[in-house]
Amino acid sequence: MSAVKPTLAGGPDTAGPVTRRALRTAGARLDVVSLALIAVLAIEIVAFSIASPYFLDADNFSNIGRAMTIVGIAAIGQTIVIIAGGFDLSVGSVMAAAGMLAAWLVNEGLTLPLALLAAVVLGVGVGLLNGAVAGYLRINPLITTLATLAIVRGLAFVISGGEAEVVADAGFLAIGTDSVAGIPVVVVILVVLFLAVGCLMPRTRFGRYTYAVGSNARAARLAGVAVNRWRLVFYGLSGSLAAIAGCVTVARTGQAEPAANMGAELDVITAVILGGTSLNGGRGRLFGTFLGLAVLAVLNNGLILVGVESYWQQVVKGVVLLLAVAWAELRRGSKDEV
Amino acid sequence: MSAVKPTLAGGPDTAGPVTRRALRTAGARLDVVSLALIAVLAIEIVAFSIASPYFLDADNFSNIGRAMTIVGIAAIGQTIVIIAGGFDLSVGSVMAAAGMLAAWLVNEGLTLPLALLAAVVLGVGVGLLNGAVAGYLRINPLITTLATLAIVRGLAFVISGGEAEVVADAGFLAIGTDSVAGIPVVVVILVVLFLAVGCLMPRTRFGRYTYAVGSNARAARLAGVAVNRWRLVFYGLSGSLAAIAGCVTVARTGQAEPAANMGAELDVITAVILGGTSLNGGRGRLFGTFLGLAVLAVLNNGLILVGVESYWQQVVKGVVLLLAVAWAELRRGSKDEV
Amino acid sequence: DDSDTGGTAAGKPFVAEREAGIKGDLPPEARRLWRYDTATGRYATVAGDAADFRADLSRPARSFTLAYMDPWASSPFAIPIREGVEREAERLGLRLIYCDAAFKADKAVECAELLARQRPAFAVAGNWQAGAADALMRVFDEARVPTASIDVWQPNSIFYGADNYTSGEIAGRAAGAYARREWNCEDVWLFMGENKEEGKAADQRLVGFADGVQSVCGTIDDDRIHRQRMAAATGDQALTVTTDWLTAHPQAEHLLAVTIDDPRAAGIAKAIGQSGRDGQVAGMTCDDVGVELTKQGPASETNYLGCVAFFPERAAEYLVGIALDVVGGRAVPEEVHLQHEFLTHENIGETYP
Amino acid sequence: MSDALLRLDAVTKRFGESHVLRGVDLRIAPREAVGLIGDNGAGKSTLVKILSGVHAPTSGTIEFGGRPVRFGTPLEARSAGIEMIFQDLALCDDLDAAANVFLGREPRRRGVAGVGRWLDRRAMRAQAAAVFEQLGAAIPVDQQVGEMSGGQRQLVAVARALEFEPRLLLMDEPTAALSNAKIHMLLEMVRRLKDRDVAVLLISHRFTDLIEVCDRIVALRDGRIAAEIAPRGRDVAELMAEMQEALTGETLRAVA
Amino acid sequence: MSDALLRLDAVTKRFGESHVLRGVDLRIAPREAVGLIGDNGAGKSTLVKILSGVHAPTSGTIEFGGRPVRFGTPLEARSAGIEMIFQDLALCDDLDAAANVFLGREPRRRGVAGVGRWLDRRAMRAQAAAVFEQLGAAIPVDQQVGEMSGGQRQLVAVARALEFEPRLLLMDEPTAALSNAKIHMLLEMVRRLKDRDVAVLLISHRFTDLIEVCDRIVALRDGRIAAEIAPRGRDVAELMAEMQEALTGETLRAVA
Ligand SMILES: Nc1ncnc2c1ncn2[C@@H]1O[C@H](COP(=O)(O)OP(=O)(O)OP(=O)(O)O)[C@@H](O)[C@H]1O
Ligand SMILES: Nc1ncnc2c1ncn2[C@@H]1O[C@H](COP(=O)(O)OP(=O)(O)OP(=O)(O)O)[C@@H](O)[C@H]1O
Ligand SMILES: [Mg+2]
Ligand SMILES: [Mg+2]
Repeated sequence: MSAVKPTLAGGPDTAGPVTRRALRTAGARLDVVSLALIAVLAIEIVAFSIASPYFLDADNFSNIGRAMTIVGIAAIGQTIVIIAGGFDLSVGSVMAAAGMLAAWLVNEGLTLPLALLAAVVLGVGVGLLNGAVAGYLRINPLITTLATLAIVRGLAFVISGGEAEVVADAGFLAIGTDSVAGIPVVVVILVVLFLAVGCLMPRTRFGRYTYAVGSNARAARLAGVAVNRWRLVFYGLSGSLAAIAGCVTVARTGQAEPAANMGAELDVITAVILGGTSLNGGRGRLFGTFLGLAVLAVLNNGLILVGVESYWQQVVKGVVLLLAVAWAELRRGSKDEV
Repeated sequence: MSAVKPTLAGGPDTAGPVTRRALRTAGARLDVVSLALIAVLAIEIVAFSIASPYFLDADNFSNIGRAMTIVGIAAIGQTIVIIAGGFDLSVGSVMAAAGMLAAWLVNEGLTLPLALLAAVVLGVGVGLLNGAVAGYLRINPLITTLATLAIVRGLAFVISGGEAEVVADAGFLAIGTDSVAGIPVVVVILVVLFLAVGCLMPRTRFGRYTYAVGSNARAARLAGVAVNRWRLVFYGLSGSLAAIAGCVTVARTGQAEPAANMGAELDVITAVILGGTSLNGGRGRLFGTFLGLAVLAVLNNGLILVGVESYWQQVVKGVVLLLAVAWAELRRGSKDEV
Repeated sequence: DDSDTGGTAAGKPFVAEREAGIKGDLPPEARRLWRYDTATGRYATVAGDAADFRADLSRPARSFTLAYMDPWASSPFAIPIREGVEREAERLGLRLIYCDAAFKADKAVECAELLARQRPAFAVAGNWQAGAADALMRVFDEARVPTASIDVWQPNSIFYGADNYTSGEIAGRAAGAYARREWNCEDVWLFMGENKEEGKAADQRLVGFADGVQSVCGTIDDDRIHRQRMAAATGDQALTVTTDWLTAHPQAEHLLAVTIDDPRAAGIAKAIGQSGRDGQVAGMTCDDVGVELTKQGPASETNYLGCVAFFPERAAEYLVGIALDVVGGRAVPEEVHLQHEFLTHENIGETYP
Repeated sequence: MSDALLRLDAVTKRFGESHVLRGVDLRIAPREAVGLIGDNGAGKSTLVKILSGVHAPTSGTIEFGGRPVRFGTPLEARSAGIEMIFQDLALCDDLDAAANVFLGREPRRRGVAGVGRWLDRRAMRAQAAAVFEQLGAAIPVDQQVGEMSGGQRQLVAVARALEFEPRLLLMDEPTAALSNAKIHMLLEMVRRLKDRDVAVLLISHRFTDLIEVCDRIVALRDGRIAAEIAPRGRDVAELMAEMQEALTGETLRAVA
Repeated sequence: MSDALLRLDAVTKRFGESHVLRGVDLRIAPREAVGLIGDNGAGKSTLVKILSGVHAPTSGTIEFGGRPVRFGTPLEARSAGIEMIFQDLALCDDLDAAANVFLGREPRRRGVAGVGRWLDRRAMRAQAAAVFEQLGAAIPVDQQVGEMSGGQRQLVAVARALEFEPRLLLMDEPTAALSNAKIHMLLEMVRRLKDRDVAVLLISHRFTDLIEVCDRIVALRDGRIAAEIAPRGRDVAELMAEMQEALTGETLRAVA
């Protein structure tokens, strides 16, 4: 039989210049969501500045920053978990349980760092449980974390007898109230955590496998990635960050109660998805989550300053959420067809 | 060039008998979840019968049935939406809004059927909005329905001014309290709706496209299925069933409040996922949802009858949820490797 | 923990007496007069008789900004308070700023920061998360904003609100009277829908109820007093769990029930009716559900004995009155309580026509 | 050729800044089988996706059946009589083979008591089995496609396009995963379709397949149609060399 | 052959009740390139998936490098020195080409101030580009794989397996979507790997590919190895006929 063999060794094919440019579009595509969010943020800021004399105030920006912290810290871990194709509904419960543990330990006389460490260990523990069940037992992460949501919250009630723990420890409370160079400590914590994890994402196996597992867990496993072990890392991280968020709640409010942070998981997930992270996994960025958080926090703040009635606030928030996402999506769509 | 051509016209290949049997396994695979749920149900019933003398009582089964109805009716629509690869978080809000509308119209003197119809129309409307936004605007269904959740609930508060509507209409209340041949009317409604939709699923394009869109929306669109138009149908159905569930709530409690059914979406989704429907879409069955509902309702009922302390109830529910799903998953896994 | 039995060991009689000296629950003679000192940002005790206090609702000479922190905008009880404050503020020409604490501790602190930032002359610091009181009051104190609180005692803040224990006791007495009349106080069971998440103040309503019933019918055995968790503040869950409990307790012949608010009470009443049992539920706060159901009556048909009125629609008169006095530099009592009253099918028309 | 079934003039397509098609002119007559070759990433799939309504062209005109068309959705192209086998098959893994074959065009019959229109599942199974038999493959029509072998999946995708006789059939590498026997049957069916007035555009890297059934072979290079070859009655080895040259633009030495 | 690198004895595999492999015996020596043919659905992919730790065999024994093995995960097989190109490619669509090539084996370097171990992204890009160049494909190493053409995707999967020199390379239809030029380069690389002591098991429906590089070709039929052919130095047309016969168990007429 006669086969035909070309003499093309190493020669470029027609796709070269074409695809190289396609790449830049791909890079720009993610940015489209961020750009849209930045635009929404700008619109919000301009509108609220006009509508309220108190909005454009350094102190008010501290308010906005403080209001972002609890949901924001948990959103870092949630972003990781969702990019990795998972879901963590247990964060609200973990916040409450970890906060209660820290408060109780401090009240029992333990030093603050140890108490906070214990809370984080608790969060990691719940996270590892989530990761193990969702990974090794192959149980849907929604169901897994819905179950741990109920279990952890229930145990928090059982152990506390439903009673709140009031914290008097000055150091603990200072975390919630103090400022460094005019910036609230909790905001510093939030930003540092965002930068730290955000810096790891493109530079480490941890970050790369987050995307790989979320993009195609089967392919990642076939490529030799220990997918289930990495899931422990992702959920463990989410749990530990939720625990930190819980301690921040206690520091800010001065009390730890078993009912704290109920429903916080929805706020967290809203920010993550608004930030452009795909629920199908494999796509998303921490920076987007940060913008999503900011858009929501400024909206909350502005609507209150402007004096929008609280029922209407819900309506307005829902509409803004839809518009922001729709806009990002439309811009992305039009880019596709340029 | 010499090509080689066989004389195989119509001849069977080696795969024939092999794959024909694989099919039966595939059929059995879905049933594994159902079988596990039936086993869990049986265990619950035996355990509670031993632990409480009141459990095995005809009246108690009416109680359990009644308790299933509200979540159950909404779960029918949710099952469809999730099989089709979507998500409907707005059901709790739709229940409240539709219930309030029906109650208000009846109190204003409209006839009961017209009032209920109006409520269903409201539900369909919200559903169509969800479907249109999630479909045509390509917005993540979680975000879409999270937004409508907030909007609809907010509007229910705005329009009602937060006031509850107490229903005195005897016909309306009878729906919630009457029985037919010993079976509560609401249970009859639940079962009829399950049978009706369950009967359509394997026999109509509606049912087939539910699975097709959920399995691979792109492939379905390429095959000429008007995917976005069908999404309107799926979400519209979910909205209308949520509206019916809302009316049942009013009929049962005699009051319609804007805060009603808050968080019901989580119960609904829990039942659906417990029933074996995949959040990735393409897989699931109404019968599984029914079993999931029954497992949860019997558990709720039994724990109270046995007198388990209320905080522990949450913990126990979470654990049972995990165990039930884990068991189904393990059995399915082992089947795979026979 | 033994919340099933309301805080007593099994087998012993139920004792839950009102504690003395609880802030926010002081008897009239213990209440002092306060005046706000803008320099220190604290209330200071002044001489005078707190019992003489009457809110002055005349238009102030100069308008000012009044902050209203809503403890929970979705609560049927909080709605008329908010509406009243809005009405009074408008009538008096005050600038009103608003924030919903949404019954969440972190939201409450957030609201405090937002409201204090806008420099109001007075803030109604409505918050039902007792543990967050210190944190949010620190914010108002630092900003030198005088405050009053609703239903929950907060430091350096004038308490205004319900007499939770007393309100429960009023309901308990009414229920006890019914039990003596109808059942001669025989085989009486107490069923109480609770939700610890709603705080200790709300819990006092149940304690008061048990004491109230027992003051009429004598000691009721501990195993006949049941506390049932009803987390959702709606009728649906109350209906289901009460039905289940009734199924498990067919021996509970005569039932007296209470819970924290009217929607849940309505669910309990439905459950009693549907199960064909003999019992009555006393509602709390008399919100629109409570009023409507009580009017529907009679109790023998609705199983809804009546409700304890908290008069939320009148709260604004007191709260705004306090604000006017404090801003005007006048002294006010550290605690202002409203008068509760048990409304029944027979007499509710006089209060809510 | 004014009687062309399909006529493309200066069709271009860009993804962002990447120009995949830079001006494609192509005519296909009724009954004609045209082969399309091109290196990996040349834009073959992109071109047929434009014809089947998946992508919109960036510029250029398309005429089908004598009138200008612009398909917004695959459904529109399908209604106009254009059927396509996608390179990535585009199957619903959770549906069985029969359901995939008839997806979007399920035969229906009157429901119970003449009410409604119910899926005719028996007809679908029988007809799907018949197509598979014609392709020489004994694929169980009720096996889930997700569990099938690579070749079996490809056969399902092929069967879907063959079941409905279109005016133009676009086949994007339909034989890549098939065994020789199956390829033979498939090409046989293509020939039969041609006899029944179906025009075919066949993409393949297997030159022998194209030579066997195509009236004309065109090569896509640098975003344009760079060459056209009529294989009828010519020497195979020579043709292969010519095709390879058309593909790369370089003259080649045939290898032993 | 006791010095076989890989040795399968009576390996069977069932999915539920379907017996896909009914007793496969196979030996592969070091440096040997073995071709595997079989009809669609014959079980070829199932067989190599067992060797790469994806499926567990239902029964039978597998020896690799002289000792019995039972890979529980793909990672174990990979660590033992078995690399595989999957028929469905198994790529992460959201990652770029370089990331896919190195997935699971990223080169790393010391992080800032010597702390931690950071991905060496530059090395990955450079090395990936080098492999693509060897394959004659100018694939941009930082394009997302999900946006690539069918052939480009296949090249990424091939590059992943070639980048790391295994002891045994399993290739499941690696040329299905490739153009002739790319196929040629790929086979060339296989030959070079052999020279560097890598054993290869190559699945393909393209007989010419197999004849070009394989020392031995085995045919899978009815769940067993039904025939074995040594192509070295024989006439191509005759070999093709023999392979087709091995595949179907029927004697064939060669066609014009
Ligand atoms: N959605 C898209 N976004 C960006 N680039 C794309 C997209 N689809 C295709 N491309 C690019 O367009 C070029 C042509 O792709 P196409 O799939 O048409 O090639 P092909 O000729 O079919 O190749 P093959 O023979 O490998 O299937 C490729 O370089 C590919 O990377
Ligand atoms: N997970 C599975 N569950 C059930 N059956 C399966 C599964 N995987 C494969 N099969 C069946 O096993 C048989 C062999 O499949 P396999 O993929 O090994 O074939 P193949 O020889 O690679 O075919 P091709 O040439 O088409 O790729 C097929 O009939 C297929 O339907
Ligand atoms: Mg292609
Ligand atoms: Mg295969």
